[in-house]
Amino acid sequence: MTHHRSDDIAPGDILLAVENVSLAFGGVKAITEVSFDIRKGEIRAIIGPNGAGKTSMLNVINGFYNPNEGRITFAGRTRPRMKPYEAASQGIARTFQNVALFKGMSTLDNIMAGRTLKMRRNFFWQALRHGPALDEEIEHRKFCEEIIDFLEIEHIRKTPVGKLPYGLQKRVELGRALAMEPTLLLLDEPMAGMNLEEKEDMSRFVIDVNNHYGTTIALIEHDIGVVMDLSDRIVVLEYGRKIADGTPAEVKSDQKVIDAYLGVAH
Amino acid sequence: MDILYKIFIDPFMQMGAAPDLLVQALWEGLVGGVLYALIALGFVLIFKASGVFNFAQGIMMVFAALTLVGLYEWMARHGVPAPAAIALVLTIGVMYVLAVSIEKFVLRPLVNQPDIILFMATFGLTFVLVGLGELIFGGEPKQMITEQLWLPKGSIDMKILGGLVSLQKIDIAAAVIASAMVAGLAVFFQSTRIGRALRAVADDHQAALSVGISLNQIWVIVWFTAGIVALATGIMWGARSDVSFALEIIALKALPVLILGGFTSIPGAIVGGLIIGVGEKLGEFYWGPLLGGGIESWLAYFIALAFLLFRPQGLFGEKIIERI
Amino acid sequence: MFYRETGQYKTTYAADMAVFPILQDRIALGLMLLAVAVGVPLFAMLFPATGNYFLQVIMIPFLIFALAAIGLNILTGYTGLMSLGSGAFMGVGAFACYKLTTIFPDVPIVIWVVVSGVFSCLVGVLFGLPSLRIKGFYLAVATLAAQFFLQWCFVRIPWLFNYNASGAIEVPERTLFGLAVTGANATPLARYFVVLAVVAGMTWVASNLIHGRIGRSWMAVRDMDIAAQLMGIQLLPAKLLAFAVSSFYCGVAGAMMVFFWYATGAEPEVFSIRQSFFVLSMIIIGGLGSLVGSFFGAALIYIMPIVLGAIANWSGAPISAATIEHLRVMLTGALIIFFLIVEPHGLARLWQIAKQKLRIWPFPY
Amino acid sequence: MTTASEHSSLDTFPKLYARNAKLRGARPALRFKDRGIWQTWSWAQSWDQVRALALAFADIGVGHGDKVAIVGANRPALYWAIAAAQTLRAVPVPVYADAVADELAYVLENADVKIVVAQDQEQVDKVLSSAERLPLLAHVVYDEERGLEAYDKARLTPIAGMIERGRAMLAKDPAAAARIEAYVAAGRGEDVSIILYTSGTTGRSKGVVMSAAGSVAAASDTVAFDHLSDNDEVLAYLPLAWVGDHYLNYAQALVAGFCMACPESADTVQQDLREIGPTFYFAPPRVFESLLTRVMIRMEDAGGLKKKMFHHYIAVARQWGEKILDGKPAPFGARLSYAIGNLLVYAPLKNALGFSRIRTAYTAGEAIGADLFSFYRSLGINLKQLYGQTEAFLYVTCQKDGAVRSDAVGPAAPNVAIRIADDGEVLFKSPGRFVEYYKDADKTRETLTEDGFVKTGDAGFFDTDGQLRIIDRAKDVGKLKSGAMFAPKYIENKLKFFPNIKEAVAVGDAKDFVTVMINIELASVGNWAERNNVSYASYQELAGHPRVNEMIEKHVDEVNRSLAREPMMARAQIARFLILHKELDADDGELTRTQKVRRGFIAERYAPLVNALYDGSKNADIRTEVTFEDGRKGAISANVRITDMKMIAPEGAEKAA
Repeated sequence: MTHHRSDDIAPGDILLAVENVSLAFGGVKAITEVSFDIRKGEIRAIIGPNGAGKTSMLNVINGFYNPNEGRITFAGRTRPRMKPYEAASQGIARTFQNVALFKGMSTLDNIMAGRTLKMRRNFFWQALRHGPALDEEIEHRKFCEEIIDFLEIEHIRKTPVGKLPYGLQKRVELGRALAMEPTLLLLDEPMAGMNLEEKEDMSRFVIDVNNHYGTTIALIEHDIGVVMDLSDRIVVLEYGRKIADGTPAEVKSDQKVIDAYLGVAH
Repeated sequence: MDILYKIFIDPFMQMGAAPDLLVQALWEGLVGGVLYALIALGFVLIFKASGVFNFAQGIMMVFAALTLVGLYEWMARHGVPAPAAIALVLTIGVMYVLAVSIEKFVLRPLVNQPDIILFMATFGLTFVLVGLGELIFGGEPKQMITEQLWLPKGSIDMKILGGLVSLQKIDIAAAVIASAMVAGLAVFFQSTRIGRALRAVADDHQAALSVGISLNQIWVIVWFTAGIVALATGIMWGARSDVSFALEIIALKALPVLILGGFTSIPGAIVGGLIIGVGEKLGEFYWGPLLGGGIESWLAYFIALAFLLFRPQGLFGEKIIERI
Repeated sequence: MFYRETGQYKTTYAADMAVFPILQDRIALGLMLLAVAVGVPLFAMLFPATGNYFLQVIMIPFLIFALAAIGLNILTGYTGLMSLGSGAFMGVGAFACYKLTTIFPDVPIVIWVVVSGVFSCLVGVLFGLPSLRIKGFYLAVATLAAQFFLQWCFVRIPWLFNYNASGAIEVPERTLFGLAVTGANATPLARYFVVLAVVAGMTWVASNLIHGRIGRSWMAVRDMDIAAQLMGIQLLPAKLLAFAVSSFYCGVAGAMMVFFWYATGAEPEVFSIRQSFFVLSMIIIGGLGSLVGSFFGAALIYIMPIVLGAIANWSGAPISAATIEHLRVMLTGALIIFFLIVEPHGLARLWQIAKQKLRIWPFPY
Repeated sequence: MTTASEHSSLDTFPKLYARNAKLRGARPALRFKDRGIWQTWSWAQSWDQVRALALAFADIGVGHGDKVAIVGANRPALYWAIAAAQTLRAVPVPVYADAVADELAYVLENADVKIVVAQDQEQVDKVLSSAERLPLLAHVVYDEERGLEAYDKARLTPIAGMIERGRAMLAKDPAAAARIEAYVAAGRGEDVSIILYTSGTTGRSKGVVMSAAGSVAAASDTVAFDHLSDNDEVLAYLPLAWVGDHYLNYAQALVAGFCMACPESADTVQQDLREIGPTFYFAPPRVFESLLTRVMIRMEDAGGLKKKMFHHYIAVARQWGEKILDGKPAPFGARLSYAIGNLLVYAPLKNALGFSRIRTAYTAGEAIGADLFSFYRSLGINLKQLYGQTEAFLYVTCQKDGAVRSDAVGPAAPNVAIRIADDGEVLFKSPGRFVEYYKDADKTRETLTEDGFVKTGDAGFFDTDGQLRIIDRAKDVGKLKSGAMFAPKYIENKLKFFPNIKEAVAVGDAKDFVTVMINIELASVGNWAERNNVSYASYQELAGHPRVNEMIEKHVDEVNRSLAREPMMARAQIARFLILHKELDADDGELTRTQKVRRGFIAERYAPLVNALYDGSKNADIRTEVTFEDGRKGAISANVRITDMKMIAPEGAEKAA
């Protein structure tokens, strides 16, 4: 599949920089002065016990929450406030902890929805659904079919996602995110509630996405084993603070981490 | 320029010029507000307990009032002694039957359906009650049996601020009864077992079951209570105007009240009711003429709407933090 | 059972993405169109008495209500925005059309019908603005503001009804290709053809919108607005567009209701909140988020009572028209509840299920 | 279709390809369900692909006589590879995609393969894993990139890329096109067209060498016989390496110019079949059988009324369907109710199965049960039998429309000569007759008679109406100690006609009596178990269940009765049987890739059971190695029950008495 990228960041360079970001709901502090970066082309994991502020971190990155302090630089642009759809248009896609698919639509339509930003035909053509509008529709359908083939979900192409088993829904959601041709892909517990086999499949897909599309991936995951295998570097959060940051090996041997997390049975 | 004057200066000049009229307007507004609040109360009760947005609350009020009057007239015609009292009792009975059948035929089959579906159902319920009411009692307006129910008639005129302010006795009664009712409900909720159960249901159904009351019972109770409230409201409104399906439209005014007060807060309903009542009255009184009158038909909604844009969660509703 | 899908394979995406990918469906649709465009008119010409009654009392209003239902369905069914104001938006269309055609009598009425849709579209967008901050029931209430305010305008602004003493719209006679299509002299057949053409065309457009990018973003907003935003869908534009299209359809329906159904005139009362409820109940029973459902709903809610009335009269039972009317209302309510219980997704879903059964016949699944 | 004059000039497949591209360039040649739609190539486009690929092949040194192995599922690219190889007068060697690495390696080695065209990562891995055994292997060409990104691309080339390169050549210099024409023109009828490896029922598989002219001639005959034209359409779902696919789809398509559709994947075949709706269809009996089983199971869950209607009209069909199909007289009433049945049941059913458009369907490879056979025919499907062999390039006999029976395989196919040897073995001589077994002169000599007839190894005889009846493998036909004739296959087939029995292995040659080992059909028995709330966790548990045993016992008894009715077989009734604890599996070498039981192998693998069957014991312990999908090995052990049967007195005897 051909991939067009606008940003000129070389692989290995910093794609996203989070600089002492803090976030609070009313009085409750969700994130406190956390800083880390994500390099182009890497698989970056964010781990930590429940309520460590992992999901909040993702929500800050894709503009769903706005940090009370600190700044976020993405693709060289530092932004004060940003709306989620702006994050989307800058190439940040994301999946959710508890699948957030469009229940009333088919697998294909869900993935097609991921192409919305790339579709240009105006209302008039849409109303006719002929000529340019149809051509555009077809062109994007082709793109989505590549993803469907890639994720091996041909057999459920036209099934309403509501009817699908959980594991497949997660896969469709990944497909929907991929349809956006993201520069940065945020995965919130992509393997939560999956059996071993499904986890293996999903990890394979995550790696393939990273290889095949060169997509930078930041993921939250509870299964330590999976995280260690998948990711190039890991950030560890606890109570909204960063307690460690480094390669799987480094993190594994970090005493604070062991106490805070690995020590505790999950 | 002139129009701006008319809108922003003139009305207040008038208020200053004739404070007695202002008092009069405020009073009427307050009473109207109290009654709005009562209807809203019915919504809140049901919404708290069963999460159902009961669109039929308004028509329940009309239906109750019609039943009362209808029964009374029938018995009066057949020379039954003390028809009013009996009619009142019977009507309460009818409201109970209504509550039971709603629970049995509407809520129970639709349990665990999304809110929107339940809302639609109460919407259907509205049609049923309208049809039924018109079928039994006919479409034409009826006189509320005010004095038969020992409600005062006439008005008290008093000299205030160099003008005559006349308070309809019925309005005073309405205010009193309404407050009594609210107080009663408050007590009911705070200090009775069932009341606590109802509050529990509002937050989570398991909790309610642990109190040892089945959901179905609770729903019956709630809808019955709402029915009583509807009846009272119906009597009051009926006494002020006639008893007719036009009231249904008035009852819809309870919706803006809810928006102000929030769907789940009883005090909210009351405060909201008063705000709407007063605001509407003043608007009608001082600004209405500018627009050729009749603006009370929509003013309430606009007040609520304007308000909503600043506090989407209402007066007393707590801030919604969207979690993903 | 009647489906023969074997051999109906798709070699192009265009064919695969067609609205009716199955041959038998296309045939059925064709026959249906043939019936309403040729069959019904023929019938009306052969038996003018019953025929005209049928057109005037059944077909014309049915089509108009179906159009209004489609409009509301786009807003409530596809975008998930509750509205209780559709009656008023129909009114805007009607009054706009009235003003336009009385100010510019020479412009073909059909054009004004469409343009009047544009007016109600603008009003709709205006009242749609709050939908950014307000959701669910709150929004439903907000739309009531529109309903009552507009209703008030219809009554209080005499300019709207050209200061007629009656306070009502008095439909002037207008011709199309030299044939009277509105006013007292317009034959039901002439009016039927106009209505049919407009409704068919607009249904086609609606289905195009729904099956494309726009429809998907509407449904995305409906199903999971948070995710929709992260897809790059901006909520306000999407919602406003839904409001615009929806009230455009309602407006056109309203205009046609006055000009091609009542044909002579209409009171503002026509566009009261009851009308809103009426249309809303159509899409509930027909099926939220389904075009064909809009037609089913219109048919059931509007035609069923007429049939009942007819039966009552025909049976000669001593039932007054009023009683029938009351029964009708009750029945409508009962039906709504009944359908919500048996199939919350309305007739459209039942239709789907039946179709599926036929496709896999003789197998049960 | 193809006139005699054409025959002489069009004696290779590339020539036919070129002709089709010229004659019917715009008509569809290949379809492939991919990316959600049926991607389609016209004959002209398809031929362009082939030419391009041929040039690219030539580029990497493929030439006359080189062997090009094709491993994978039915994909246009792989069919193009076959044609491209043939264009260069190289020899395509298709290999079964489900062959385990070792089997694959054997074939590649034995065939001196120079280039392998593999479908995907899975196949590529298999090839590379045994690369050191293949000194001649120069290149591996693959179709699907997925998962191969990280591989060392030195000897690994994407087929798409090659086709691109070829197209470029064709585009920029006209000489390239001319070169192709030269290659095609150079093609000779006696060229080796393809080497098909038979999954031999015994021992290693051998490469059957086909000549170009022979193949074309054979295909032309059957195309004419079944009136196939370029309006026909087939679904190419049979194993690419099997003669059936190469003949029925590839060869006949080229001759008749019809369109060949490739399914999206193995598990969507049913769906794809339904979409395409082929007009010419082949399936081995077991496919029809499992299909019927599934139909009946699904109908079990239908509503009472519908079920009644279904069975009523199926009954009607069984009574009149075949007569009406064969144009025999039937009363008006019957025709009427059949017409209604067709509206309510047959047509929808055929539609649901994807059989609506079938003009001609064949089944072969195994004997087919009369009920099963007539079920499909009674629906109005023109299902016929043929008898064929790889060595014949398929057709030996085939049934004419209207003259169809379940217990015979029809008269000799066009231009085929058949002779029954004294020992009852069937011999034939056909246009498509194979040239030799690759690098195995002895075997070739064994198989051919000096006057050029092929020994089929099957025992059979011609029936009164001139149709051939196959009893069994000639070498398998044995004698009991009593001297009674023992035809294991014959008995096994009778058993297998019961839906509940999947496989059966009969033993008895040179023994006192006949015994069988039985595999139950999980689908139908499982369904039965559910309805009779018999709970089970595994195949093994179900197979061991006493009530299942009773059920099978009844079936065996029925078989004995029917045997008793046949003078030749009456004395070879089943004395004892057991139900195997595991399903016979090709991965364990118990079945051939075409799902034929390898009796000899099984006999030694299950020796303990066989002994138990004859030493009179009531049950026996067995422990067997098994291979799982992913290639891991494991062992399962079980204790199986042995049941004694009572013999039925031969009917003849009764009559005599």
